[in-house]
Amino acid sequence: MDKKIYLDNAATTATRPEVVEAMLPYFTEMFGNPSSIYEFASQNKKAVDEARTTIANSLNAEISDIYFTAGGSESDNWALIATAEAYASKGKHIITSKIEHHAILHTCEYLEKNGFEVTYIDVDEDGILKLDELKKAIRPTTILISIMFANNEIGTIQPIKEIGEIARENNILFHTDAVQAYGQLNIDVNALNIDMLSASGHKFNGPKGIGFLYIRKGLKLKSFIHGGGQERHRRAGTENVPGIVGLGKAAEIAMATLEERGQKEAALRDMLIQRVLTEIPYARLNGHRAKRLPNNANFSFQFIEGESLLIMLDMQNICASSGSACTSGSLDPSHVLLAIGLPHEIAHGSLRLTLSHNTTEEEINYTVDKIKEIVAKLRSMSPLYED
Amino acid sequence: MDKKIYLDNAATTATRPEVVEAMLPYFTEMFGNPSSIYEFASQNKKAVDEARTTIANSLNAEISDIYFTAGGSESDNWALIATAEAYASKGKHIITSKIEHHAILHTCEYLEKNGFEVTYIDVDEDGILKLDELKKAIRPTTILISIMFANNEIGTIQPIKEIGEIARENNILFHTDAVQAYGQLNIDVNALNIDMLSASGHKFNGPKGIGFLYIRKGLKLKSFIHGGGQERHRRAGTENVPGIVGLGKAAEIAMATLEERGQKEAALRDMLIQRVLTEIPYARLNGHRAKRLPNNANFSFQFIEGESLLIMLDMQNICASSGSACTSGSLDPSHVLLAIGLPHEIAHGSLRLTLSHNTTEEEINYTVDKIKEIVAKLRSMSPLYED
Amino acid sequence: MYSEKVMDHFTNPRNVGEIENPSGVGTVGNAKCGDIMRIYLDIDDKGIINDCKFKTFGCGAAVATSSMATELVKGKNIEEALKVTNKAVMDALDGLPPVKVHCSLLAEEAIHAALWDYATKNNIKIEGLEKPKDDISEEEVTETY
Amino acid sequence: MYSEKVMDHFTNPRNVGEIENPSGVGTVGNAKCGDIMRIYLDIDDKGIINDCKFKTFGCGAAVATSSMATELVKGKNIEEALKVTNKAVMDALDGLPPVKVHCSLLAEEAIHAALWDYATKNNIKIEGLEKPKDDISEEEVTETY
Ligand SMILES: Cc1ncc(COP(=O)(O)O)c(C=O)c1O
Ligand SMILES: Cc1ncc(COP(=O)(O)O)c(C=O)c1O
Ligand code: FES
Ligand code: FES
Repeated sequence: MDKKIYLDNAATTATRPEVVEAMLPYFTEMFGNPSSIYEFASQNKKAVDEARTTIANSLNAEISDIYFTAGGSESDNWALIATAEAYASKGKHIITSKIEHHAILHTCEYLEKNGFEVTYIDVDEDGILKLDELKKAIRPTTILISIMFANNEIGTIQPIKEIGEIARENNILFHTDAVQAYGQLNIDVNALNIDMLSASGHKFNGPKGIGFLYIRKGLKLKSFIHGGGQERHRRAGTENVPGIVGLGKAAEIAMATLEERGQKEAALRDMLIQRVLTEIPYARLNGHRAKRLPNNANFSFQFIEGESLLIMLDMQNICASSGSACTSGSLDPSHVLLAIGLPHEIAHGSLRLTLSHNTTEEEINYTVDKIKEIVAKLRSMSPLYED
Repeated sequence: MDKKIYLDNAATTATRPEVVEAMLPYFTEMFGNPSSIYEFASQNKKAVDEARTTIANSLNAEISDIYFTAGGSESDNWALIATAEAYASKGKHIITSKIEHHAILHTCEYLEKNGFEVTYIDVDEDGILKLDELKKAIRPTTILISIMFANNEIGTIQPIKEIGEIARENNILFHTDAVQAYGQLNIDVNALNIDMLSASGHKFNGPKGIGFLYIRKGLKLKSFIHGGGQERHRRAGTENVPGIVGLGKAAEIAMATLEERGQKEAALRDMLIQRVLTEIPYARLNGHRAKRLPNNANFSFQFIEGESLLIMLDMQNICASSGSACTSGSLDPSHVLLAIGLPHEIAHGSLRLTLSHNTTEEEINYTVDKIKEIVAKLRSMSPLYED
Repeated sequence: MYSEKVMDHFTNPRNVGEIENPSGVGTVGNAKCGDIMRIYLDIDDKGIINDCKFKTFGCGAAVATSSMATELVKGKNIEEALKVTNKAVMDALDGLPPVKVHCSLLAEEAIHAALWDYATKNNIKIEGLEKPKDDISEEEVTETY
Repeated sequence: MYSEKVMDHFTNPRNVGEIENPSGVGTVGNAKCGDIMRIYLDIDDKGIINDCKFKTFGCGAAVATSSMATELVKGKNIEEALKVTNKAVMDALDGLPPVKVHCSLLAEEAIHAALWDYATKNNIKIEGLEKPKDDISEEEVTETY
């Protein structure tokens, strides 16, 4: 195939042309600083407010509870660090899971160095949080539960409603990293008892470098980036107006297309899973078969190593990944795959394929054909494989 | 005049069309995640590296010492907080000035709440740092001096070379907030002994929501945003590739046009100052007459209040500001004007006009004419003014 | 930021100026922002406010509320004038941004101060009028910004 | 990320496979990443390496260095083969990214392990060859990433 087949939409997505279109006027024409008092800047303020409203509505949240950030990582850091600072007097214990993104895990490590205790809850072999462990982990000093809405590697959707209820019953704040879920799943922060939620624009066909944090009214969280009075004194820095406008537009389109897109992607994804599991020996699907994002498939192929597979797919014009993009420089096998119990050498041979609304049946079929060939070739080179 | 006259370029600038042009392909076509290993993403990695190189060269810095952030505020927060964390064992004393931007001042307050001591050095009546006070403030426990390169309200350029020497002699790290200076002044981090430097794209005709922090090789600073391994493990978050490309392009243009643009703007600015001071009674120029950014003029008009003046200018299609944009919701008079010794009611009547490369002589003349009329009108309403 | 009515009263303020030999003058300052307002009243024998003028050093909201307040008290008797609260002035202006609510207090206080001056000069007591404070203390202002 | 030579040896690896009844076999694992490499040597009476094959479970760099290493030792005598260090293999491949330097150590160690196996089987001592470790410890690898 001459055309590139992009199956790494969990790493990042193409910005939709409509989104770029919406952003453009805010670079060169309506470029004012929303904090300025002249009329020229009020259109920017209005554009920012509109984006905030769109996003609030998409979550059934209050408009003033949406705060723009530079992306998912900042949102995650803010939620954890500011909660820790604000509620340290109540307690210094935080609960999260073993399969969080590094933006959560490394922030937890940072907090551990600063006197907080963190419990990392296990997941089962399907990659679903163990609720009974969560309940047992709760202490009088627990101030925060942070569990991701859906996992970025294996796509598993966590029991957020149950976690929200547990948090509420125990009077503990609940943050969810919804960077992978927002725009793919319906989320109602009230129905789900979510107190804080992180999202990132580039994961749902919006621009890079922009995201948001939802913070339920009444929480004592202070700012993470200190300075000017932007974002109701909670997030300093001149507003990234084009980014915010693009984020709002992407959210609008994502919500309008959610059901249909999800169905279409899930159907192709199921075909992909079906073919791989039946046509390739020693292949397994990682993560729960049903409780997963509509666009995610994650496989392990025994006896082969992930990077080689990726490079060979790349040579066939197929973009895929193994583990998360931001750790692809790393040599450690995915902490998520280890958490679901895969042995080291199988965790090493994983392949993540994540679809978009543009993915076609033809692309999926071509991709499976190529995976078959490559897996066979790599196995023939593998000292672990005897046929 | 029908056309809007934008004289608030210290608040934010229009993104240059060439910059937007350079960014566009990275939204919808070359949208990959630079951390991904496939060929498709390597062009993004390359684009990011090129921008890093451009910026490093503009400062005579090492390429690997430039780290991209979401803007000036994040850069300032990072520099201060991470330095404090990394060097706390050496000491817990920080020196800064009374006229810093709130991104520095509020971060210092945050550090003060966390056990650090901060000394705020005075400026003289021209708005220039008192070097003798700086020297006296140094203690064995001082780990950082953070002094802005040029002030955002009154445009004064600080004695950075001298400060850098004092810091080096005393083995203290030196950070400078160059958000207003970068792109307007030549900066050589080696010649000036600068260890860390903050800048923000939208202040030099680049995009909003992107900036950088220069960190000299060898400093122990850790990351401020924890998570993935981006930016050599020092700044987590999927790279804002279009923003970074735009930042690089803006830096390239800013450096190429620096001399000529500065001369042109300074000439118009001098004309503006000349006319205002000779034609309007009870007017004063705030900040040093010569040691100031080429595009900055800041006036006080006795007996009148700033907001009224701004609104009336706005009604004449002139965008200007009083103090900094991000605090314009605030009622306190500018801390910078108070620091140069203005009494409260005079500080209240200040007007900042900041030019761009697009500013024309005609615009300046029209603006002065309007200021004259408006000042006269407001004075006739003022209980403080007797003519 | 401001309503049309506010902008109208700001750009074309009514009753700017001074009254020679006024029946009462009140000057108040705002502790919160340092701004200053002065109101002049001309009150006739029957206690009707025949004329009212102001001078203000303050923000757009301060100017507009001064202007509106003078309009509202003109032609009223003293009892009615006391009912021109900052709330009444704000309503007449179609509201003010939260951060600007305190500015409207200036107008109320300035009228009260001018009436107090009138009462003192004429040695009368106005029911419901208390001695004005020198300025408006922060406590009275609830801001939601 | 990888040089053209690396990509060439990765996509068309030379000498993949096994040798039946080899003179020596060495299998090493990499503690750092868990990858595994096996090298087979066919050494004749004069101590010349007539044939060399490999099997690798590892990243692109591991495959390419295996391929290049087998090419480099083929036809050499044992003494010369000992000089095929990871550095030599990397140079022959026009370099590796810093994070991948450790992968090239696999190839060097696998050759040494196969030679050790040959020496043990034939009860000879090869000058300069030490008993291979089971895997490559982290200390030996300096990474600049
Ligand atoms: C001197 C100075 N420092 C820091 C900042 C903060 O930059 P940003 O708003 O891009 O975060 C600004 C401008 O707002 C500034 O003028
Ligand atoms: C689950 C999850 N959380 C957080 C992040 C971080 O988001 P960003 O890279 O936009 O900062 C990502 C993606 O990288 C993610 O998948
Ligand atoms: S801000 Fe002072 S009166 Fe409005
Ligand atoms: S990463 Fe394991 S051999 Fe290269």
